[in-house]
Amino acid sequence: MITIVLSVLFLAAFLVLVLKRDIIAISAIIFSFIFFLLAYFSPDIMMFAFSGWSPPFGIVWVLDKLGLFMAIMITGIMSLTAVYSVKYVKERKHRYYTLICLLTIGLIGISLTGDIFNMYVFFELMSVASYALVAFLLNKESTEAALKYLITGSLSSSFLLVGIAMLYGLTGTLNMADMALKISGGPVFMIVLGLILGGLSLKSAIVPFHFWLPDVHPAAPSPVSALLSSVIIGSGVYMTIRIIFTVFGIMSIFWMLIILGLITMVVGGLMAIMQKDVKRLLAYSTVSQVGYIFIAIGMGTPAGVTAGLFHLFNNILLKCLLFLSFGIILWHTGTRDLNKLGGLGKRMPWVAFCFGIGALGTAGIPPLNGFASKWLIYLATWEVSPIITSIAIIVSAITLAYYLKVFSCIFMGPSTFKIVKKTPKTMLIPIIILAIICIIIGILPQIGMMFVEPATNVLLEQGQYINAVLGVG
Amino acid sequence: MIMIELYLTSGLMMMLGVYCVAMKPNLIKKIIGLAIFTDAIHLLLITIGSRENGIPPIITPENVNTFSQFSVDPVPQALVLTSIVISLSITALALCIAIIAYRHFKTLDTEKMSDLRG
Amino acid sequence: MDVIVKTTVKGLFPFILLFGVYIILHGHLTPGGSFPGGTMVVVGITLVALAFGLRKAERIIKEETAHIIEGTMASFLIFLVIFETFFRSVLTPSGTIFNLWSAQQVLLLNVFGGIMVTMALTVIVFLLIKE
Amino acid sequence: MMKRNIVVGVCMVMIFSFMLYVFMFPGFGEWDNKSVAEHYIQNSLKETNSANVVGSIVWDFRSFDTLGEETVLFTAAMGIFSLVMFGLGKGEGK
Repeated sequence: MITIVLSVLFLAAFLVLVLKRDIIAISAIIFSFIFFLLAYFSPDIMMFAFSGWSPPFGIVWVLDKLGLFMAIMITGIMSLTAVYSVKYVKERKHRYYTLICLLTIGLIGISLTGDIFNMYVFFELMSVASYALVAFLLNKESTEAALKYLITGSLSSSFLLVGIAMLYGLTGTLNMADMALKISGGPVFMIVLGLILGGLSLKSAIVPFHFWLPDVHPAAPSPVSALLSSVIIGSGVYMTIRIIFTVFGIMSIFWMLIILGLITMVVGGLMAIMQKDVKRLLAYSTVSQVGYIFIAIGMGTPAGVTAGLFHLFNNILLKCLLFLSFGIILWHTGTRDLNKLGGLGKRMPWVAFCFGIGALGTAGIPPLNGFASKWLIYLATWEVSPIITSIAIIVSAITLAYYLKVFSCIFMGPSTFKIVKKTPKTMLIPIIILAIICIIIGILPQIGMMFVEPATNVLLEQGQYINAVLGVG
Repeated sequence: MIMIELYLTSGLMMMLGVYCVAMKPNLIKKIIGLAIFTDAIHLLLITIGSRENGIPPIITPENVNTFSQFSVDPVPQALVLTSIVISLSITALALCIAIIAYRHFKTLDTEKMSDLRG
Repeated sequence: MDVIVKTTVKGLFPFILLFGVYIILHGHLTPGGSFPGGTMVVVGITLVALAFGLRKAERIIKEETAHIIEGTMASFLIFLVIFETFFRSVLTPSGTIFNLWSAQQVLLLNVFGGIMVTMALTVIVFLLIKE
Repeated sequence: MMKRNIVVGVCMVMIFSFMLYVFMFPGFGEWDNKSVAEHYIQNSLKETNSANVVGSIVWDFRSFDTLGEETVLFTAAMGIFSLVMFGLGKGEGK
């Protein structure tokens, strides 16, 4: 079954250029979204061994609840952004859509493989596609930002490759489940884990390596920066979680992760207040949200992991909503500077509504989904140590502060711009869909939990994953 | 054990590559530093798969039966093949963006680039 | 470019091409498969492009056709790799082990991969020359 | 400027001393824990009928890796194609 989806996706990427049609890419992504949604509700863990070789020798894709959960998020966000960017990208549209389709293949590959080197290849595919997409506008700012992103990104993925080479040296296999059996958790594996996490922390924007995000976001076209901060960072976080829990099977409270998460949260929050450029502000808020996720995951307790995954789920939705709605404002006014914008609320009620939902959601206001996950995080961290919870609450207050500032600057106040063009339909529909989803999950968090619960016990029961993969082999 | 020197050289090359990327302001030198770093990893991968007086993993009519005792481990060689292609594509893309950046900034010095960005 | 370079390239180009194709075709017997062979062919083409200028090189492979061939070859490769379990039953390994037609699976994929690598690298090299 | 190279130098030396510890680890590259490689050597000739074991791994046992790698090469070609054609100012090459 998955072969059909895969071949459709790969073919779409190659044929969009040959046949000069954009619809192929969009329909392929939407088709794979529907497939992953259906595949999610099949009971057992589906396994697919490529070209028939059993797991330790060939590559195997494991469609467990966590991987499919990420795949649904990825294809959903990609299809919405693809629809959004129909009007946004005016010139060279076919090349843009091929790159978007290749980016989807990379992201799906990361979330579903059961083989570490295959994950590295798709991680590299995702990075190369995003380097080209960031430099797409070819103006002064975006080339410089793309270069900075490229050099740091490829340096970090080389560190990831060093980690994988060492894992092969120590365990002799490349299959994640097979490797999990052979890893004994000795000091050597801590070093290898440190290296791999060092490589991955850049792509998931943890503090010492978060500097590329605020430079890249203003330079990239809005749909790309929406993807960048929601899905690419999300897949970086997913890879870290997958490697820590499934491969290394570390269940104990991971103090290093908690400390990193705390610093990321605080630094992201503080830096965001001082920003003048709206996109840099949103980028720093992504950094602080990632800090939240890592605090919860670092807990190691089932409650902590559920809270972290739920916050990852919400963060992807909210960040994409924020960036896409700000993209429309940018499309109209053309400036990103806070003090130049003003008084757009009356002219663009829908955009104001969606941006408001996104802003209040990330800040964690009760009716919206951000609050549900943050509340779980507070509960999870409360058991371990109340200091962390208090810091988390302070930072979410700071997030509320700078989001209110942004909201009031853009939408209230004297209107400086007269809006000439009418916002095209294809740009409005994705935001409204996202806003509705955020509200629904906010009011009924059980829906979100229904997705997140099975994903966490996939993570926690490492044994179930191993005998599912190797049991067949 | 012959492999200790190879591990040391690959470690040194990695240090050289990271130093070059981190410290050199010129853009082309940074890209060269990246290439050095990825080649160091390829050397590391091959030494992981190496073996005392091992022979290349090609089965020829003569060494069909003695092949399995002496052959070098083929799996890292397959990984190196893939990662060479990946590092080629990254370097090609980096050079292309560097050309376009040079056309905008008239300089390849990253410090000047970031203040010129304005 | 001056005359010496032109004559040497004129003399060398067929041999480089031949050697590259040899490496691709014998990927499953001798070391080196699609990627090294592909790069050798592209080195030949870049030599022609540098020595005789881009228009002459375009006569061999125009950049747009390189794109089209790469697209179709890639889609063919996808089918071969993803549906390989099906192909394996069709192509029963009949030939003796060490002659050219021995490994159907690896040989076919090698040749298509080699063509795809050559086309991708020609696109990259031509674009960088045009840059 | 001086402070920066000290910091970079120290953290580099630290990282690579850890690496050397991993390389020197007794069972690092040894042949006994390489069951997968052993399997490839033993019966790659029988199963894939190709003499070049590395070629048979790249194209037959782990062929999906190579497909991913070809896609990476294709993305690089696409990225350059999308950046350059506009760079030449030839307008929208359809």
